[in-house]
Amino acid sequence: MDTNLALILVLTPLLGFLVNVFFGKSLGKTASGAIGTVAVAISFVVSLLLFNQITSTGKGIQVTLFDWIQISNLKINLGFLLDQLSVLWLLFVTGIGSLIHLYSISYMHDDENMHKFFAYLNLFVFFMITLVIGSNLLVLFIGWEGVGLCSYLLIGFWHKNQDYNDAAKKAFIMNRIGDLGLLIGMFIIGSMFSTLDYATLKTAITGATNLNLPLLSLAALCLFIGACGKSAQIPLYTWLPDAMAGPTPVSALIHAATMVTAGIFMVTRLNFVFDLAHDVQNVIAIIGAITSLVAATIGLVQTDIKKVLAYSTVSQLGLMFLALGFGAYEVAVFHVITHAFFKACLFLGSGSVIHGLHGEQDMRNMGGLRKAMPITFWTMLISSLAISGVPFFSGFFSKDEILLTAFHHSIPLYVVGSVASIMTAFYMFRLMFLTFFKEFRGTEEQKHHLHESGSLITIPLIILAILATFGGLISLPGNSWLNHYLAPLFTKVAGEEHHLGTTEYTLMGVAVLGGLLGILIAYIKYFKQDNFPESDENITGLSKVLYNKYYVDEVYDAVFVQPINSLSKFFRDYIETGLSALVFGLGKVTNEIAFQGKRLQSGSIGLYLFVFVLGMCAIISYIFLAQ
Amino acid sequence: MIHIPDFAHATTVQVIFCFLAFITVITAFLTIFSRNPIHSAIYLVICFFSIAGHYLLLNSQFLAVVHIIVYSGAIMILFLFTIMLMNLNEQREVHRPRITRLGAIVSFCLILIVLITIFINSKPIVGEYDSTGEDFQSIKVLGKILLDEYMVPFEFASILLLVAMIGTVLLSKKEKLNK
Amino acid sequence: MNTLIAITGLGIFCLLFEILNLRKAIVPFTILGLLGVLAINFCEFGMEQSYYNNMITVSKFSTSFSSLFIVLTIFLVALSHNFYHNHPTKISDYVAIKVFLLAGAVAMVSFGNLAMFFLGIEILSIALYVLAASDRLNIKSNEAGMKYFLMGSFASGIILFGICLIYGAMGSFDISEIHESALSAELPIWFPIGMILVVIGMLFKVAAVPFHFWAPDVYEGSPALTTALMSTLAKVVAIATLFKLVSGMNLIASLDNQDLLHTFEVIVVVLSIASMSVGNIMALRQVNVKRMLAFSGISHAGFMLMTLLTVSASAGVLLYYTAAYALSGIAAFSVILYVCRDHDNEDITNFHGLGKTNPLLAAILTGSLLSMAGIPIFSGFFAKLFLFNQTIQAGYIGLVIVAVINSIISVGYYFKLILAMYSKEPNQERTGRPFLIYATAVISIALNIIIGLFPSLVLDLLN
Amino acid sequence: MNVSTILIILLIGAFATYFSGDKLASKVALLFSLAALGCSIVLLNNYNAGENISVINSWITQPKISFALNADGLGLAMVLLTAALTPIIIFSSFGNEYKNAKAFYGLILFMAFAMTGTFLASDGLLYYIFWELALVPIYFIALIWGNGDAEERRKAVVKFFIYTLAGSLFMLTAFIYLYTKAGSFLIEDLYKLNLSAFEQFWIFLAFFLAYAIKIPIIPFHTWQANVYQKAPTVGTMLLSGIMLKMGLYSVLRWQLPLAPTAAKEYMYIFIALGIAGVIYGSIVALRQKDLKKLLAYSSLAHVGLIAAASYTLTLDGLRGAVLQMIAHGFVVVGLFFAAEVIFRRYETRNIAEMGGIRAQSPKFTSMFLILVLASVALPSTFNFVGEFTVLYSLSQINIWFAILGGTTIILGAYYMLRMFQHVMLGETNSKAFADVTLNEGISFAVIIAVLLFFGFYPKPITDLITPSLETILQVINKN
Amino acid sequence: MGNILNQIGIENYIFLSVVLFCIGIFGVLYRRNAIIVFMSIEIMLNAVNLLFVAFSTYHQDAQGQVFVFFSMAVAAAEVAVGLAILVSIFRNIGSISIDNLKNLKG
Repeated sequence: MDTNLALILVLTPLLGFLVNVFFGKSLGKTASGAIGTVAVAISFVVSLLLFNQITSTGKGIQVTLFDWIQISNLKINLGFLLDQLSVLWLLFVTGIGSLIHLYSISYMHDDENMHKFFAYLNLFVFFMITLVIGSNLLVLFIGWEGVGLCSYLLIGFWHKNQDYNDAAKKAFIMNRIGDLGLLIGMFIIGSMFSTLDYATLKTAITGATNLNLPLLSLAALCLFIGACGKSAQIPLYTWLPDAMAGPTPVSALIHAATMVTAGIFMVTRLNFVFDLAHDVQNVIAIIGAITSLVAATIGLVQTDIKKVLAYSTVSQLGLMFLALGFGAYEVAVFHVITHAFFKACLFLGSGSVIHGLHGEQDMRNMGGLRKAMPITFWTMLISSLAISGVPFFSGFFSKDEILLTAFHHSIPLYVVGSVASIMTAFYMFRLMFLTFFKEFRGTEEQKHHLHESGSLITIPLIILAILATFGGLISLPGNSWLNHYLAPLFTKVAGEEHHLGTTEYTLMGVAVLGGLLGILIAYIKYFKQDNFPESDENITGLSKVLYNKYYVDEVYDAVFVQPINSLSKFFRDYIETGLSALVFGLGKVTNEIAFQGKRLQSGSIGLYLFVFVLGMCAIISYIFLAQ
Repeated sequence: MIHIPDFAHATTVQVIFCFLAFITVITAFLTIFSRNPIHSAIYLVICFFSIAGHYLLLNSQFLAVVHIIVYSGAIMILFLFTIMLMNLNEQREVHRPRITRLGAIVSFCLILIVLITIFINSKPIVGEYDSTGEDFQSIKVLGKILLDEYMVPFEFASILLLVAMIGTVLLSKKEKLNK
Repeated sequence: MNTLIAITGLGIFCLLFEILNLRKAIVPFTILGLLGVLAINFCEFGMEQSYYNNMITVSKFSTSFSSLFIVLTIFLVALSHNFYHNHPTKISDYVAIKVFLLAGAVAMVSFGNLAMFFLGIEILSIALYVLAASDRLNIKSNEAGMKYFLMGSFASGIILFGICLIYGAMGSFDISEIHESALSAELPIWFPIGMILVVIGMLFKVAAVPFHFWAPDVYEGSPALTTALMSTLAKVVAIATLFKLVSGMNLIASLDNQDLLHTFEVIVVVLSIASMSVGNIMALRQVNVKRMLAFSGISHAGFMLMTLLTVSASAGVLLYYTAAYALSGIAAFSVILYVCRDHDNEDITNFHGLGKTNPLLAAILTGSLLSMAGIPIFSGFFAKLFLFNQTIQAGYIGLVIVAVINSIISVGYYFKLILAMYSKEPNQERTGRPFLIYATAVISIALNIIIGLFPSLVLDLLN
Repeated sequence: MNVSTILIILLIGAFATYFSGDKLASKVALLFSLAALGCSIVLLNNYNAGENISVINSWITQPKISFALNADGLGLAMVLLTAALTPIIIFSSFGNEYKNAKAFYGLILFMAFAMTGTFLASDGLLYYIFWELALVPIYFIALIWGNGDAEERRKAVVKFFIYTLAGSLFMLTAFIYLYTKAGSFLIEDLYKLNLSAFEQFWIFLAFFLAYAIKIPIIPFHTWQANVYQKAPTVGTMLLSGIMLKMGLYSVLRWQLPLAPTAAKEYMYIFIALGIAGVIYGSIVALRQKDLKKLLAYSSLAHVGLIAAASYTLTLDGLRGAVLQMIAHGFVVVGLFFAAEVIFRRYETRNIAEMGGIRAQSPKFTSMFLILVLASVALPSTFNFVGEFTVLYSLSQINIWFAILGGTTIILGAYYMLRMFQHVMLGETNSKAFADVTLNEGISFAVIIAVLLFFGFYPKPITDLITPSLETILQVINKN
Repeated sequence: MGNILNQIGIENYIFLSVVLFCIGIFGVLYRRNAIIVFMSIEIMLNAVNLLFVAFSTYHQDAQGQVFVFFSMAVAAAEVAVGLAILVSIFRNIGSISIDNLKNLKG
């Protein structure tokens, strides 16, 4: 029964993918969209069933299908583990997934390759589910790389534009750098414990007496590198903003709500490993904090609506890692969930805007859309409030918990996190003001066509806005359902809840004030003062640095890409030809000897006989006179 | 070691041997150095006669006679005939590079020195040369050996001559070309 | 002995046929006759016997090599039909000379007395001088004949001198007597010197470095069929005779007795390496196919010389090697004869596009070249294998490595010809499918492959 | 029924194809190759049922050489690879018109015959003979039916031939030397030898030269790219799909067990060489303008990794190497076929002249992409199974080997995706590109099916090869 | 009558022969006139013949002398064939200098 359920869960999206790939074109756009959506919806229903089962029994379900890879000391099954964590992830993956599928039916309706879009989305869901429910690291890795592939396919969905293809390629390769880390981490763990299975691993680690801690830390570090790649942390974050080249639903689903949280999932999954590696945890926290700050500063000046959201995503992910670094896995998970709601909503909203403006993404050419697109405006406003940490929206609770945790562990990191939060509030409302208020700054043509999007687009927005508002309820401070639910996963005392004392309330207040401050600045700057961002060439000073993302892409290009390319050229033009010439050279030398030899063969009998006699003398004298 | 003849007490045989050897070597050299092929041929004939003298000295009269007939007679006539036929008597050799001569002299010296050294180094033959007293080189004995023991080679030599004959004919025969 | 008599008789019959005006029957009759001789020869196999005061000694060695010679002669006579098409009046002479040459060859491997050896080698040589010069209006042929003659008689002189010294040491020309007294303690130095001189003379005949200079010039200048004869039959005869001289007169043991063996082996190794290397390297830049095969022959001589290091065990290997080499040579030359019949040279350009115009012949030439290069299933590979095996067992691993490097170089020029046949466009029409040439080519390459697949057939004859 | 049946089928097939005439040749060849495939599957069945399918007959008495074919799991796996790829390769060529097709297809079957023999032979000399025999057909295939400038092709092909022959002749010398020690060429007898470390070193080196050139391992690879580029695609497929596996297989079967001490002592050097090949090949592949050359260098990188794994002398390493050999065999054949499909339509292999194909031929794009992804070892493809095992085994030797070797998954993705982008994506190409035909599609589909199936379920192959690899390891570790 | 070698010594015959043989070699190398070269070869053969006879006396054995007959036969045959070739060359190029025979080389 469980096996069947798990298989239905996994295979339905795959089936959707196959149907769409092979028959999508002939089925027509609506049908293929419907198939895609239904496939994910079925998975969602199954997830609900499983959720029900888990909450009632409290035990995870282990499903083993068959042996997959055999290695001398470790045997890897293709199996699934359905426990609290995975089912939780399943719920929002398939849930938000269904919504975004629904949204896409309308959004992508004008695209000739719509069936492919749905095929890829389904494939993505398939891999994401595999990632989440895999019972060991290697099955996770299937999903891990699989979602990377889908990300590649979907970023480069409009394949005629080579810039988009470049972005897709970049995403894939950066992910792969992380994947190598993940693989190495797996190798170390595999050789240490002879298993990659979560359950066995957990018993092995918790039961072990004298662990090789440095080695385990190394493994944890490697795993974290993997997480960095997938969840866009420094130094591997640059792919995510570029990934906005893909259609907006993709950005919402993959690059905001689900795939990028895989790193957090993996770290949470292996919490028992990371708990033992304190140095690595510190590294995670620091990197998370820095990422969130850096991304937030860049987000301050971006003018592309999706870029702003992308940097916001990176920043939020950084916050989650900050939490992970302190061992507060449940906090990070909580933020993952709330973030999935409001960020998906924001992306879909921005998609709605872009859709309404026929592809315009530059906020400098927007403005005043509030009236034309009220539903979009309101849902986005709610989500912006949520992300800014305005009280009683979901983001308020989750972000606050992270900052609280940070405060308890490290004041500097708390400061960094808080600054990032303030900035978040600022740039989010900068976005809101630039987009929805004032007068429309686009062309007349666009203005003429302004309209609210269709119901297939607005319904998901509304649902997500509701979730963004009330999502915080699952883990209220002091009475957290989530913490209890996740407790069986963690070795440490399940979610040491912060007692709500004065400090906590003070900090809450500071956070709220910070958020409001950000909003206020944005209000003054972009609503009151009627500023709006300069065109590209007029940006100067610090803004220019920020606008150009600290020139990180350029630095990477100069430090890694260009050297490899020139090395490649050097190898191709010199080493290869040199080696080749060496081999040919042997032949040439022999040939040259032959050429000289031909001159000795002069045709003169005298010479021939002379050599004859000399040879004879040499032989005779060597044999008889040598002694 | 080289057995140096004691000239003061040289026996007749020794004197004859030295004389003949001298003639042989000198005429052989002259054969090579003569500009005129006819002269060369004449010197060669003298050389052959001196060799026949050696044969006589070694008491093999039949062989000496045959030698004179074959070499001085047949072969030399063949040479002379050819020289006449080609009208070569006054032909000067065209440019003969010094390097060739040098090479020839070097190899001559070399091979001579090597061979002589080896034979000098070899164990000398000591004691008397045995003389069985039996007749071993009269025509009678030779005939017996040649036609009895060495019958097969004798017959086989005929094939050799046959081949040479066919060959010579083949090389000189004119034919109608029916191309 | 019967073989020798039969061959001689056959030669005389050839001459008679000319007189009786039965020219057309000469080639078929000779082939049939030679097949008969082959049968006679087979009957003698296994009978160790000596004839006429030990003038001829029939042994396994002599009969098996004789069979090889006879087979080769059959092929060469078969090829004569087309080759001498324009010389109807001379065909009997040509065929007769070849048959007598065979007689000389057989005498050289079955001699029991140095007189027979000397006469045999002279018959062979004189026949070859004549054949080399036989295209009398062609200056190249004349030159080839002259060069071969001059150097050949020079070498004969040295062989004769060697025989003389052997006689001086032994007082006999008889092989078995020499074999016995070769080990005596009071042996004068004349014997090894004489033997070395004889060996040098034979090295000239097999065209080993540094006595090889005649070979390319003579091969190039001679009529193609004569070149075929020289590069197959003559070379095989010479090396077999050399082997028989060294083994039959107990040279190795005798040298060992006098502490000269080591230096002799050094000489053999050096000459073998030199021959292989010079032959292969020089062949690289040749454009004339006959000349190229001459150098290839020199290198193969180098390979065959390796058998002299393991005289006691390698008779079978030598037989196998020579058979493989000669059969592939015959196959190659029959194709060359076909391709170059209307040309006055044998340049590689003549072979352009043969793969397209005559795929069968091209395949045969390819096969024979692959065999010479030592690519498996062709017997050339096994020949090299057995040879290397034998030599490594004797401890000369360095020599084998040099030989291996040489094999690699040799591929370079063998493949030049293959490339010309397959990757260039045909530059001429090639008409006519002369039966005898095709048959010879096919049969010889088939024999080559057969002894490749079943090496024991040949190898076990002498083991 | 024993393993010689496959050989007989292929050999008869080669001749039958040649005599069937130009028109029928391709079909006859396909038929016989399928027969060989069927036969090998039946044999696999029999083998699994415990039947003895080996052959041993004495062939040459002095020196003692036997006609010995032994099919253990490893050998059978490689035979199956050959038997499965040959029909695919033949079938993939149906879209081309070849001059003198009878000879062409005959040579292909003959080559399959020789390669199968190499995988089966258990007598050193027989093995060597098959090894060399495989070289001759590919020489002619590349020479006569190749493409590009004739003079350059000639140069490249001759270089290839001489180079590989050079290597293998040293191997022959080593074999003969072993024979003088063992008195037999049979592999069991050779395994029993106890050679001194010095002897082993030289023998190891002689074998290494042969295999390093064939595989190829840097710096002996210079023949590869040119030959791959110049050969007709069928030839390239044969070379890259099967022939270079001959080298890798031989490392496992012959080189390591015959010189175990040397193998252990110099292990690190050879692993490092293999890994250097990975990095070097990947980097050079980045800047290739010719599609087939790029694939050639990618192949260099992949086999470098396999070779490195083979030299680890661990069960994982050997097993991973074999798995990866098979996976790489399929994927590389598929990739070269994709290059050929493009060539059939555009008459070019220059990447710069391609691009924008995706819009015109979605099916082809998908298949090509799957192959590209398999080549970069995306999990769920067979290549991942192999690569994971290989990297794991390397990590057990030294973690740095795994890290450096693992760069292949980054660099591989880089050059493959870059290639894919420039070949397939971008603005729709002005030249029309017809989507894959049914025949082409079938070839792709079969390859992809194999890759995906074994990607999830490699157990049958693992079970097949593991016992024989264990035997080999026992020989290696006997003292 | 005793053995004549008692008065002369076999060594002297050997030396004489060697000198004569070397003169023959020298002639072959030194001269370019084919006829003279032939003559030099004859000198070489005669040197050997002389030694044969000396050895024959030394061993008191007739076989050496018999061999001289064969040697003579060979010499005669060689000269016949050689001169035939020479004549045909002379007819073609009008010269008998072996320096003119350099068409085949390389």
